Amino acid sequence: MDFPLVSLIIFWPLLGALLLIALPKVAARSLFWLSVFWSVVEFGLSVGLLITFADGTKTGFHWNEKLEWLKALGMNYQVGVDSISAWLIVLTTFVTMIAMFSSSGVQGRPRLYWAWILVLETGILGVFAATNLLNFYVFWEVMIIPAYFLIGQWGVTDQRVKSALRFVLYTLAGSLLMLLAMLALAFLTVPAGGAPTLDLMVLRTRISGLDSTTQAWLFLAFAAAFAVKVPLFPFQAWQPDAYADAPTPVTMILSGVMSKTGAYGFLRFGILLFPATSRDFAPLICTLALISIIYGAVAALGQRDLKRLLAYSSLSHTGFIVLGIFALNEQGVNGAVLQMVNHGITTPALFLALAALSNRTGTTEIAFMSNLESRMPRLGALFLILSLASMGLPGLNQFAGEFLIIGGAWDASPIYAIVAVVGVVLAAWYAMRMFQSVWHGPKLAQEPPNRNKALDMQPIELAVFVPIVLLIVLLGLAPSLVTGVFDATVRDWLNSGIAIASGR
Amino acid sequence: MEQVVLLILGVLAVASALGVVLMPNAVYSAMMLLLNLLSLAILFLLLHAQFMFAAQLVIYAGAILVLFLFVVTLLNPEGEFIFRDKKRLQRAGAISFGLFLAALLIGAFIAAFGKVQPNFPDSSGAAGSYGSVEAFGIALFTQFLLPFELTSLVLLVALIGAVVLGKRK
Amino acid sequence: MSQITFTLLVSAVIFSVGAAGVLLRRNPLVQFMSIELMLNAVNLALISFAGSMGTAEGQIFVLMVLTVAAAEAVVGLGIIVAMFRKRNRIDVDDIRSMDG
Amino acid sequence: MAEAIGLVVLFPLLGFLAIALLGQMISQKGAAILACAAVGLAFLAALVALAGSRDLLHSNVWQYTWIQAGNWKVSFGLYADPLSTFMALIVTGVGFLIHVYSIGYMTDAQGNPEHDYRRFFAYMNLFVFTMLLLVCSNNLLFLLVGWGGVGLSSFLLIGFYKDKPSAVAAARKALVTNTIGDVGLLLGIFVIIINSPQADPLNLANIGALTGSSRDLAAILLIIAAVAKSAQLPLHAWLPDAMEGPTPVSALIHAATMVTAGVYLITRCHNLFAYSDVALVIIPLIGAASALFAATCALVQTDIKRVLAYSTMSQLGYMFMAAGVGAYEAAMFHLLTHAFFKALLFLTAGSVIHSLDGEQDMRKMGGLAKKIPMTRNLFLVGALAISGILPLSGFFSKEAILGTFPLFGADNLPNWSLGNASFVILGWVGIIVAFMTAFYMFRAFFLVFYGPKSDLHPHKTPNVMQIPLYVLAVLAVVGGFLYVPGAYNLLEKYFEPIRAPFLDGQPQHWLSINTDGLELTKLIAAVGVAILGIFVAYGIYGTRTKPIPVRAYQGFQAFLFNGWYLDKMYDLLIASPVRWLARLLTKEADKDVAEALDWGFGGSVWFGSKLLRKTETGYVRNYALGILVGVVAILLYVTVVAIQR
Amino acid sequence: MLLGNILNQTKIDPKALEDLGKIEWGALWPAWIVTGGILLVLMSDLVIPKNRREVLAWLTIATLVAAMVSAFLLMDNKAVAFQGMVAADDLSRFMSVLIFGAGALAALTSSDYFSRIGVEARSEYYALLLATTAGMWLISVSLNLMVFFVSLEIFSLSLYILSGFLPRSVRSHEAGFKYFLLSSFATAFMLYGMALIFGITKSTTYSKILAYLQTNKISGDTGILILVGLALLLVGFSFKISAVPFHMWTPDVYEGAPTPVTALMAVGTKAAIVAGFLRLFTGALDPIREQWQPIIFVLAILTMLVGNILAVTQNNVKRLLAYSSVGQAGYLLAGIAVDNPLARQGVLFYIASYTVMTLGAFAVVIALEGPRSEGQELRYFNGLARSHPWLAATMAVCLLSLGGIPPTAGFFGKALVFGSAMQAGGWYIALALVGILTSVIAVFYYFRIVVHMYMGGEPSARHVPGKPALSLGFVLLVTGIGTLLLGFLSGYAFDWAQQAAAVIMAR
Repeated sequence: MDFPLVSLIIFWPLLGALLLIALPKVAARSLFWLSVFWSVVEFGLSVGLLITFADGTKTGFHWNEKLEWLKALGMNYQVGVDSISAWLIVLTTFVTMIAMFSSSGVQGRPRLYWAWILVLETGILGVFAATNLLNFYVFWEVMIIPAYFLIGQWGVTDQRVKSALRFVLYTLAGSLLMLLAMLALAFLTVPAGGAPTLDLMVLRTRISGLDSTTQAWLFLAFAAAFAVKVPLFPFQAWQPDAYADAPTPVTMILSGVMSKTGAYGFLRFGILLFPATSRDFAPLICTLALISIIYGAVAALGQRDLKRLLAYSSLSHTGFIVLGIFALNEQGVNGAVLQMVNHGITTPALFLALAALSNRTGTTEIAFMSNLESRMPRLGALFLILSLASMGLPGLNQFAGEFLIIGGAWDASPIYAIVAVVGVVLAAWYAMRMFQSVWHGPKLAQEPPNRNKALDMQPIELAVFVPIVLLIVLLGLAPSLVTGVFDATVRDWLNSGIAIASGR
Repeated sequence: MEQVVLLILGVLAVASALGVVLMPNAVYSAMMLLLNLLSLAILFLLLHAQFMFAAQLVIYAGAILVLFLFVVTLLNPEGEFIFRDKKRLQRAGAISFGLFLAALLIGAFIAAFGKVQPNFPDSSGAAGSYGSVEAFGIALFTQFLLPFELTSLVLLVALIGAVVLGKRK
Repeated sequence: MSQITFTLLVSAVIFSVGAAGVLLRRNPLVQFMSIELMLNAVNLALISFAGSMGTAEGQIFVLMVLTVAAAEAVVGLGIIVAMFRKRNRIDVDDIRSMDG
Repeated sequence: MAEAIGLVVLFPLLGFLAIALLGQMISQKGAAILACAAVGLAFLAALVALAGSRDLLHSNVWQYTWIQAGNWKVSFGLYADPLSTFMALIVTGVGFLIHVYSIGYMTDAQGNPEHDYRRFFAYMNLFVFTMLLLVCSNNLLFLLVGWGGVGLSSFLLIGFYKDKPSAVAAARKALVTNTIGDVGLLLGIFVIIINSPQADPLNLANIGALTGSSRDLAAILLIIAAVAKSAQLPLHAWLPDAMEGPTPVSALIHAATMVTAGVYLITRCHNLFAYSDVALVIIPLIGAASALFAATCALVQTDIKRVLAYSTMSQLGYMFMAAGVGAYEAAMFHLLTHAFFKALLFLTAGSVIHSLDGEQDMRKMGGLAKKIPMTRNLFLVGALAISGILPLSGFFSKEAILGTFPLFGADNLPNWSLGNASFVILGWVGIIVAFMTAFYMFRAFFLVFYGPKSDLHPHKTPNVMQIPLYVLAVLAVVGGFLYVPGAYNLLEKYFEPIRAPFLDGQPQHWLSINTDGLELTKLIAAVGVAILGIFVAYGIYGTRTKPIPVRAYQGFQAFLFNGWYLDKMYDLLIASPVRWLARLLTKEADKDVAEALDWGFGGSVWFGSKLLRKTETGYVRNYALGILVGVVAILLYVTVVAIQR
Repeated sequence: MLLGNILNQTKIDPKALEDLGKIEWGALWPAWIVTGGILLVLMSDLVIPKNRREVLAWLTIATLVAAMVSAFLLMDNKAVAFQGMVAADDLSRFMSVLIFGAGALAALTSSDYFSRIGVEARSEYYALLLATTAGMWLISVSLNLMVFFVSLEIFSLSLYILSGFLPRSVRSHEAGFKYFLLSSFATAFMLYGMALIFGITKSTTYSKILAYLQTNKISGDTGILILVGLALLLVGFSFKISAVPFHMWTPDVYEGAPTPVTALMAVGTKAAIVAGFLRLFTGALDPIREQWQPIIFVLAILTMLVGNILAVTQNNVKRLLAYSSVGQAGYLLAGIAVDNPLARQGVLFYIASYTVMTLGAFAVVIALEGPRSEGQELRYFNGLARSHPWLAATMAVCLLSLGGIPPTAGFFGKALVFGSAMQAGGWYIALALVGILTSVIAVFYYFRIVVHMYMGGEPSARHVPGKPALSLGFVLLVTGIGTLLLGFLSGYAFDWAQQAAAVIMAR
């Protein structure tokens, strides 16, 4: 067995959380720096993990670890990383690091807040690393709890408790269906005289023995969980409230990585596990994804609150990711994973920038902001770059992903691509509406109440944002830095998936 | 002859049971219960369960019922007439479901034994010694020792309970 | 109709009457008496079966029921007395401090 | 030498980054000079590259892999062929002049602190950079980067007066419309990349490798892109609005460079369009329709810049007509001369506006000839050039285009699916538009410089603004002699890439590129209608004694003035429903869906709970009844089961 | 000698009688120890001074621990003992840990509880507590209807008294009375059922009932009586496990009873009855499973739905937990209805995890309680995370576990039970579906408490709960950590449950 690097990465934040709780009375400042340090180390570890995949030749899972947990259900503590999850793990640690960095000013019991963020990180990392279905499920649920507390306890509006609860219940309703599907899967695939297993790779070979109706039901149950998490169109009702009510660092994590867990689930347990069925259901899911794209974009167009606007834009963007996944070709899947990374950088950055803005203006309402560029040109420029990246300007990071996704979609069916580009046009519309209405436009006759801190960006903020912007440009110019790592893996998957599907 | 006695006792038992439920005064109910117990005891005798006949008389009639009467006089409840129950739904439910229960049980028994005579040893003849005190005693202290022992625990609990409840001011 | 069938039917009727009695009466004592009726019906059924079987098992069961009934009477009446001693009306429908 | 194309692209980028990052550290003047220097250096580099690339065809330089997924592999890379370097030269050359002009234009009168023109020059450099990317990229996707980039910088520059709501709205409109073009190009790229048998399908040299319907599809999608960028029907609505931007911006982006990108795209992708019957039908039709439409609108505009905007659209229509039927050289030639004289016209108009402190309504001007005679002269040069008066540049390029179309039918016409008469009609449309062009240009000329004196008091324009005007005027005059159809062609080498597919057996259905010389009839017709137009304009506007009243138009004039109400129609049919839907979703949907779920599922559980709680009455007899009900239910079940056995 | 005489008179084969009369005391060590403990506690009350009453608690706990240990060290290992009346097998040991453990933890909380509400904890309380556990454990080992009945009465009688133990509390009295009346009522039905089954199968011992059913099934006219007997038997079981519609007593009794008693009642009764289900239904009534499985199936669905839905609007935490325990009973019944090997193992695992987490939740309620049983209302949980962070954390862990959120014990219980339903397939999938539906509902009301603890307003000024005593703190620690550990080490716990379930010889 290798060095348990993956476990170390998963549980290092948890360790930090326990440490934070257990430490005696220490100044909040030093605790903050401790948590920042902890997340930076975590980021370093994950980058180390990614480096082992950097040459882009490794396919399949590496760094595997396995501990028996509950044999009767085929459940193991089983983690392993392939080049796709390696990127997502790095993304998670990166976003968490930024989120941690930007959560210094948290009010009320900061120690717990930081601890919860670290626990949340553990949960998300576990989701990305689990290679056993029930183990995946465990981490999947572990994510909910810290998110619940973070939204409910430190949320920013009066609705936070309700939003948090709604978030939990929606997610749970979906994921419990998935649990049933997993359990059914464990027992339906037991070979004669064998033991049930939920090991992803073993299960994958066994699953072709099921008849297609059963597979369809199981797939739908899985899809329910993921569709809620992403979220896809009819399941999105929790999302705007949760994003808007969560404290900004948490929103960053929610939008940046937690929504990716749903997409990742579609990727790994949708099309990897059910190669044939996902082919059958691809039109359905693609349709939902397209509706999400358009719905999110149109809804974003009408929002008066920037945070909700970003929430809807996120809905639209995650729709693209799912569309790419269910294009079921290399371009689409590559693009989807690339877009997960890109969106995971851009959207948190937008939320963070929004937080910087609302700290200064005391509001996130568009109506209370106008013509701010002359006052804060740097922040305005940052907003501009992020908005452009988010609308998929060619040359910035999201373009490459959208290019591959829509290209893959075109390959699957030109209709998908044509509808999707309507989303792109709408994205330009709402992104620029957002940008212009805040930064341009006539001076407001009536200033918002709390605008005393109308300063431009400070060095510490620049220290956070400049690397992000550089990253956005870099990934826009050289997306093969990302795709090159998992290209071979995706090809491997899809080919074996086709083999399994055709062997049905 | 025996059949007639049986019939009379059965009718008596049922009637007294009805009496327990229908008598407005709790003392009368208790008396009806006594009647019921006695008729059942005689039925036991007819069924060749001599020991049970005695036990029924001693334990039920002698101990439990006395206790009941004692408490009834202690609390001295007012008379109560069930047909003036304010909860009509409850009353209707009780009667209808009681009848339903009876019908189901009777139906089940008739379905089971109505057509065919049960394949049991003839109880009217010399049934051997099954009801005798000796056989009973041997069974009780050998095969069924454990339940018997456990009743001591029941009684112990009842004893403690009596102490607890009695201590209460 | 055999003897046993008859006694079983009697027991069924008594049992049902007892069950209805618990539901009908508001006096806890009479309710308890109704439960005793039900237990008696059980005893009758047991004896009926036992008589046809020729083993002592049924009778021993009856003895257990009797013993337990006695114990229950002690405890139950104790509870009823403790409950109602200070009350004017002896009515279970007054016992309703918790609901919902 | 051709590698200098890298420097061409790099200098404006560096200029942009320097101005953007240095921010407050350099003065506004410094930023302006930096920007001019960057573009100037780029121009010099472009000259070097031009010299070096004379003989190159399809030379990819500075290439590296950009996106790779599956069997898709897309490269970044620059093209240093004559066409690219030629375009780069136009962009940097005209761009440099406009930059210099802007120093004067932006500093002087517009003393608004809100309009920090460091930002302006940064955006201008960004624009030049992205435009250069567009014209120098060696594959379609990389071209799309520049394509999107010019859209962005145009957006930024249109909305430069950011406290002006109309400017902000115009900027957004421009961006959204351009994005439609972007996605058209994107989809076209997909069609090419998926259907092409080539290893590097997106390389500009290879995009012609498509066959059958996919070729037509790709062509149509690329046409959408070109149409949006070049403000042709039906995606034209942003261009008149874009005049909200500062005038140098209008000159650079909306006259000289960006809007011609559509023509460039069609020309560049001739190896795709050349074989597509569909494109052959669509492009000239769009071009002719746009030319006519824009010309009619320009007839009644009152804002001097809007006149020029519509005229730009109209001229681009000419180019589309030419490019559509395969007269690429003519289209490119007109692109070149148009860059000169339209930039001149815009800058002169800017000069007028500048000297009048921002007044743009021609009805309020008049009699300015005396006060600013030099400006009048320059404007006259431009107007004559655009009207196609011999021997100014416009004459040659317009003749080249009109010469392509037979006016009276011809024998050797290829089979066209719309019928051969259409060629004739197109030619006559060109003639009519030429008449209108002359008319509306001189209408503007007379309105501004002659007639009754207005109350406005123009002040002198600074030299820094004047010098570029002179340079442009000279170019507008002599530019035409670069290529005299039938006589000689100095540009031949640079149009080599376009001619390549025609050199060895041209496609059957194309009109021959008219290299045989000018036809006298057409010459007379075109110049004649132009002169007629000038005289009509003089008759109506040059001799007026009373100022034109400033009031809203009525009837047909209003119809033309508002661009045939197409803009309003789009708003009504597309934008408003989307906005309405957006508002609806905001107000109703998201909240209410969540609430409905809360109240639907959650509420039913909640009320179910309340209801069930009523069963917990607290009455012990009720509880006993519950037990009895349960007993009876189970008994009933078992007896039914037993009976069924 | 005397026996010899009787034998001679009754002409019974002495050899056979010797076999019959074998007395295997070793099979019931824990019961004897607890019985001894009862007496010890009662008598030590006479010598212990009034201000040292906590010694009684420690005696009780020592007894229970000794009983638990004896199950492993002293108890014989026999599939049957006492002429087939009881079993001394792995299931017995499993149950001894649960029931005596629960008893010990309940006893640990008691002294703090009674000092909080200002009532003297007398020796009788502890004696009855011990008797309760003894009765529960005896149920779980019984292999005979009579033993079952008598054991049931042992713990029922004790619980009647314990529920009404608080001398000045009307609610407590009411709880005792209601429990007594309704339990007697339900037990009468059960007895009638037992009588019918005895009448047809001619025995009260499970193995003989099984033998009869295996040969005769429910053929013939008398078959209906077996079914009626089965139905009535099920009534008693359902009442004790609080299945709908026999659940109505549960909230009132749980609310009124002293909280440690409630805790013991909630977990011990269910554990005992689950064992009873396993031994009687899946063990002895195996041949007629097609008849009882549908009934329990419907009961399970009703119980899951009604229990969880009822809990949604509760504002009294104790009452809420009572309804939640009804819902939890539904999950147990679901496993029992499925009744395949995995279901049996799963149910045992579930009851183990249920025991730990429910005790934890009730322990927190105890820690908040005041003299007039205030602190039970939801509003008293406001701001608990601020004032008593560890208390709130324990409660949160237990509630998450009850809600079935991994990696806590409750999740694995649910996963196993639902998994067995999925394994069984067919209509049983409906159980799993209803299970997850109600789980979502359950999470809603569990999280209501969490909301009050973590996101509620300021703590109530009127009632500030003191720090929990050391003993109560220990209980909180054990249950909190136990809930987590049962999750993390669910493999080991499951192996044990598997071992225990293996004694049930059934399909």
